[in-house]
Amino acid sequence: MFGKKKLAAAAVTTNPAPAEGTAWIPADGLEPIHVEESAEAEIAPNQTLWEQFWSIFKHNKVALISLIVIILYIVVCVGAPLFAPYDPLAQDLSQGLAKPSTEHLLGCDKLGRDVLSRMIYGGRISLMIGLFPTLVSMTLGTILGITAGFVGGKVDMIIMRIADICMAFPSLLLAMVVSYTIGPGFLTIFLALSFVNWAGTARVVRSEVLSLREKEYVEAATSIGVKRWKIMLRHILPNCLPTLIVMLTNNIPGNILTESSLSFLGIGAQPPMTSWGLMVYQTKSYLDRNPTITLAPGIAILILVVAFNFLGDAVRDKLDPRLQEQ
Amino acid sequence: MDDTILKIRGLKTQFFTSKGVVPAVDGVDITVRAGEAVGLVGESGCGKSMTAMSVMQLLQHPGRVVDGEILLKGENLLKKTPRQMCDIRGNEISMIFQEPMTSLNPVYTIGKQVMEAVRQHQNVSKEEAKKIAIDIFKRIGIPEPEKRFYSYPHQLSGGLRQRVMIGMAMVCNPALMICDEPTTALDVTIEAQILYLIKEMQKEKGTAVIMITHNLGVVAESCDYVYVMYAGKIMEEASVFEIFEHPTHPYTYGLLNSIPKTTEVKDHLFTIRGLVPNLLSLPKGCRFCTRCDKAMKICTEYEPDLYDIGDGHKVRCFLANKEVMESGK
Amino acid sequence: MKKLLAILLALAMVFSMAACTSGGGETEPAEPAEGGEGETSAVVYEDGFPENVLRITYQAEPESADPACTTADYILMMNCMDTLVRTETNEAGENVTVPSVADSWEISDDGLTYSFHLRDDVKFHNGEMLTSDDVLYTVDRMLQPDRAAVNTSWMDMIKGAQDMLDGKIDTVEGTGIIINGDYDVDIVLESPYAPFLACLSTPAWSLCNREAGEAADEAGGGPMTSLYGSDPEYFCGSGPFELSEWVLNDHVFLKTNPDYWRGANKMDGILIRIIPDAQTEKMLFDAGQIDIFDMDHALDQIPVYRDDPAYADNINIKTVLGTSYLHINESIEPLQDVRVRKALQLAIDRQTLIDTQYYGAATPAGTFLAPGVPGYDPEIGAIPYDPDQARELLKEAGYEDGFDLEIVQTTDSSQSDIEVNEAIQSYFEAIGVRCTIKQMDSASWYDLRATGGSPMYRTSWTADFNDPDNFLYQMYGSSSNVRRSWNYYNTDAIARLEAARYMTDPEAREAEYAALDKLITRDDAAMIVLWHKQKVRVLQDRVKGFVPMWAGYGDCGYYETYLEN
Amino acid sequence: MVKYIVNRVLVTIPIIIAIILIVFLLLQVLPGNPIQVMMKEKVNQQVIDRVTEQMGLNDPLMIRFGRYLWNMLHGDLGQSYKLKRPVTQLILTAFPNTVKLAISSALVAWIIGIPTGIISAIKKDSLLDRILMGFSLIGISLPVFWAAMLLQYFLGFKLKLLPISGYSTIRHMIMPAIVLGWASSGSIARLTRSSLLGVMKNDYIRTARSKGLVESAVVIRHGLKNSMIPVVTMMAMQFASLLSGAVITESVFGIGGIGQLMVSAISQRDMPLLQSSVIFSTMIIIVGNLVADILYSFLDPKIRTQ
Repeated sequence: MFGKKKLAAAAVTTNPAPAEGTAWIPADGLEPIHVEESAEAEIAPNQTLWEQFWSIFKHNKVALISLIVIILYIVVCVGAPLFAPYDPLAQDLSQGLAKPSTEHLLGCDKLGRDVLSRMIYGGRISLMIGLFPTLVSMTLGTILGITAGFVGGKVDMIIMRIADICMAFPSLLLAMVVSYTIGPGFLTIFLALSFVNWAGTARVVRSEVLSLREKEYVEAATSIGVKRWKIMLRHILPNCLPTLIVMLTNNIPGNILTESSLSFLGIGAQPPMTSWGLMVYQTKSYLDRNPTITLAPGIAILILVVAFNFLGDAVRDKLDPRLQEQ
Repeated sequence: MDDTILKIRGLKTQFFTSKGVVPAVDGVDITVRAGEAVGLVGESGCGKSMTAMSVMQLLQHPGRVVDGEILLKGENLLKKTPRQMCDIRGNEISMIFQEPMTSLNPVYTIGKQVMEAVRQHQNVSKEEAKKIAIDIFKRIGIPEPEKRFYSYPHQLSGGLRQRVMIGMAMVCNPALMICDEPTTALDVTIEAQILYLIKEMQKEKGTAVIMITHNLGVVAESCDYVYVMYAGKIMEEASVFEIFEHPTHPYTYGLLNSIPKTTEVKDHLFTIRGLVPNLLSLPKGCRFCTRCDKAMKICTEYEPDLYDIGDGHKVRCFLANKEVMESGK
Repeated sequence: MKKLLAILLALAMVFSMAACTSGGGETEPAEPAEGGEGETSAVVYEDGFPENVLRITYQAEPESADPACTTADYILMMNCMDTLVRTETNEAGENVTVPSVADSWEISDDGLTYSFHLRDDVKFHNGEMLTSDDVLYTVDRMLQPDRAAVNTSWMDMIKGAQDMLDGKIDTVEGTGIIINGDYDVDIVLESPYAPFLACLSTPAWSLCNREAGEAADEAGGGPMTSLYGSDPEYFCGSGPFELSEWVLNDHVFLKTNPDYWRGANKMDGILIRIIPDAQTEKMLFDAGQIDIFDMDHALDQIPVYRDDPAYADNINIKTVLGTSYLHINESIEPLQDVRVRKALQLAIDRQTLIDTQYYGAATPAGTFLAPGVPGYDPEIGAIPYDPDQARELLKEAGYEDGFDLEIVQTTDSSQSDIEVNEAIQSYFEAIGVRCTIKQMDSASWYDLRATGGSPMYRTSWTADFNDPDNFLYQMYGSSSNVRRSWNYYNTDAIARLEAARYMTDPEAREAEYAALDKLITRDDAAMIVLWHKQKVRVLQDRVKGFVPMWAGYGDCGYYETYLEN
Repeated sequence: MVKYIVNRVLVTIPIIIAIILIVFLLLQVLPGNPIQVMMKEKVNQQVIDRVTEQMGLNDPLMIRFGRYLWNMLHGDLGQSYKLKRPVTQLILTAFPNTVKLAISSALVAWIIGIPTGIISAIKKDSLLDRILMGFSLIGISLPVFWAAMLLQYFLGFKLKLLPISGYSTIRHMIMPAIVLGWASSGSIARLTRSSLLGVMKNDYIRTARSKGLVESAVVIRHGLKNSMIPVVTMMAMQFASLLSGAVITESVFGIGGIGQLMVSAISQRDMPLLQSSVIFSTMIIIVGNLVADILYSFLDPKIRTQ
């Protein structure tokens, strides 16, 4: 929906021959020549995945900002000791529930610990829970999905039925069972989230494999005697990659949100360490008296998840051929 | 008496992409008379379909007609409101597409889809519309039309689906039917049947036809008059007979020569070297010069006009311009 | 133009929710503008019950109204049933046992036979009179093996009780309970048990009606699936309120019993709303939707009301007859060393924690017995905060470089419990004890604790009945020492605890408990006593006559409460 | 079509049996004795041991499982240890609340999500599209607990527009429905938009336009129905997961639903209640997926006419 004026201004640069006379014709105008095609006329070479990845951000400012936000989060959380103004565990009971000030930018919790520092350290756990279970479950899901899709038959049936069961099982409850059995902690969250998430990945990868299996190049590869597992590695995996990247950007924020639910059930991060989810839950009763310490971790989650989602959208728009402009 | 149905004058259609303005159609003049079948030939990407879509006013963002006029029975379609265009589309001008597999909506029965066209333009009841639809099914040779009325597109073969498309296009007796590569996706045996059907419908209803194709064989079989398009411009136009007898433009010549003939034995098939140029960076002179075997220096400097060489035969090539050709002697 | 429309539409979408909700608010001017203050009569109750109903909350569904079925949720029994005797706090602040259904009683000299004379005007909600047979039934139904009752420990000192639990006899009639007439009944004990009379006032001894009880068992398909405690139709007590409506997960409504033998309560009833979230509870209180807000689960609200002069008359503070403590497992290295235990006792600044974490709503404790419990010795005084001496003691014990210590905390702990643990953790670290907090789900932890292997944990004990036996024997008695993971080594002290149960001379007994209390909690430092908590409640203006439960439970009887609308 | 559905239902049966077995076994590995949990601090090992024995909790695993299955086949799900009521009664009283919550949130989600998605797709890349998609994105990015808490605080407490807790009247249902509905509406809007955009690129849309249909008819008649196939599937699955219990929302707003039932059952080790409620909610999800598949096949004539 741009203005009309802008449209009409477009003109094509050709050099039309005058309709009459011959004076304009150059002397050697009729000499036969052989014109080579200009370089631009050639088809652009296939972009590597990395180039594709970068091209996402060239034209999409929102995606670029999201990426910067995510990187910033990661840098700050990984380098927490450098950025945190205080020791996140240092208590000062006299500062309990202190309001934001120049000393404590976001105020203090009830034990007088600096909320900003706790958020910076807590982000480590939130980010780790976002990243690691996602990577593990997606790797597992990809392997099983490819196996199911490619081997087919009974193997396919068994894997997919197990996936059905996993997807049907209430994930929070599963986390509770795991946590009560082996005790709460990072490993628990890790196992519970991995267990639930692999099934979704496996399903998507499997259907991708099924459709790819019919494609010419895979058939061709099979017909010239290339081994099955080589086909999988060489052809199917790179082709599933766009889908996987999109799923990755969806699962990471999903897990960060789930972590806040787990904290609500008391099986998230373990004190005295904290995570954003736990901070939101722990500070809820101060909403009236010291709203900053309740709002800040919630907003931190919100911004990070929004950034991941924007990034995911941008990646999907770029990588999903169905959405690309012709 | 003016029996001109469609007159396109200086049509310019451009696409405003992020990489620049793509002149998909760059000043095209086409005239179609009542009952006439006009061929529009060229390689893919040369602007044939865009010309058709411009006529239908179905260009999608970021495409837009920027100049020219499209006169249907003397009325400029470019001045019509979207609402008025809706009354024209499917009623005055209809169109059939290349892909019969995907051109029908998979979730509706074919009967419903044909009825929809009828009811859009004719004030008839459902029952009447159904009668009309079944009637047209009979005429386009769909076996068991009453039963097929309730079939879904995926239950029909490609040929039958294209017949349904033709039926849908003809059901309102349009003055002009644009066929965009109607047979490209079909088997050769089916192709002949479909072309025959189009011809028959054309004769029966007196409908003018624009046949868009890259296949000169189709043109030979079904058209009266031909426009050869290249990179958004008409390169040559003439009657079918003339084109086949006296192809003048090197491009036309090339197209003709790339059809395998049973009468000649060749080691390899003739091809036009190179590819359709990128419309964003057209050569300075003649847009075909990069691929032309007969290119001259002048061709890289100036773009030739469409020169009339008699009998309505027009060619956009300096070779056809006596003045120019003689200047060098 | 089109663009403008589009933007307008977008704005409409974004604010559609706000718009529709505020629209709803305007059309229904239901909610009062005031909070709990001022014209409470303006409150329109969202629960739909009449105005003259006391509204209280409960965090989770009460387990049951059947004394055989719950050891935790006594609110229904306290309000709908009667016991033979009652405990109440008299004007001198002493907790005394007073007559209730039993008008008077005699205790035999050997301390084995208790003869009760019942009132003849106590009527059950089903119209039946409460007689000696109902007392027998109450005991029999608790001890019936196929009922799998959980409160049998309140009755297993009765003669024949153990045989009945083992399935050897069908009733304790003639052995433990001797009916001397419709309103005269003897209870015979296996061996003397000094606190028995106080024990009779616990809700576990709530008297049940035989006819209603048998009907409820039959309707539920057996004693274990009896409907007595869950279905208002089958429940039957003789208390001031009747179980009238029980909507699972939403509310329980108790309507006033007009024929109550002590005279009917002036309210129309009590509405117990199930509100799991303390924050929600606070908002409901501020909106006037509930009458009493117990801040036990919302400690942070204490200063909000207590320090607000507008609420000065609405605050009710009751010191809990109980003690919070840090448990010590003496089988864990190096806690078997008394110097280490004493060091830990000295490491905690109780007053600062009380001031910052409990907003002052607690008093520092020096011994396990709480003030008010017979045997409590105020002379002993609170444990001082002395980190230097603590370090010194550690040095003496050879732990100059500290040691590693684990504190268990259950996942269902409240936020403030977690914070207090974190604070204690940092106090311990200050004397060089490296401390980690280990979260465990409560069920798993109870399992671990029962094996005697639980690391340190923090909890509190509140009196069931007013006797030191209920404190010290419950902790260190032979059946609990390991089960509660104390592994307390002083077998002499444990033997003395056993013996004290059977002492009949009250004064000698009190002195013995005072000595034991000092020995165990201070000299042997077998536990780290922390503080006696206060229960702080805020009431709406209209609530009058509220009497907190004598031991400071969350569950109370509301018989004395009335509303001034 | 019938064959497809029958097939699909048959495949579900072994999954359900497997889930019953898995749930039973999984819950057996949980440490903890329900009687002990019930007794809390009132430890009396004799009582605990005796009641455990009396309730048959010391029987071998297979006997308990057999008994459970046998009773289940007779429609008896046992009695809750904690609440001393038939599990069936507890589930049946909790379920209507969950259903109310699911329906009201689904309605919010659909009423907001679908039109948002359609408008966004039609006005692709416009300012409106960006606003609507931003709104949806925030919906799916909000931590549910936090959103519920803030909404409760501002709408319920500060502005006193809606009741804070409870679940008896329509007005009680608004806030929870907004919290859950907003999140679901976000994903529905996004899926509707991308699906519709994808569909609008199809050839048959061009055909519909060339027939002379006005744009709105093209979108509604030809675009929407096709693009709704994945959306309806998603809606069915979302609805099923709402029906299986929204633990956090239920807890914050004090709604006694299936989610709360499960959470309290697991922390109390109330095995009969836990087993049955988990199986119940799992089955709802499976049935929901089944319905989604059947709806899918019903909407897609290719499968329907097979």
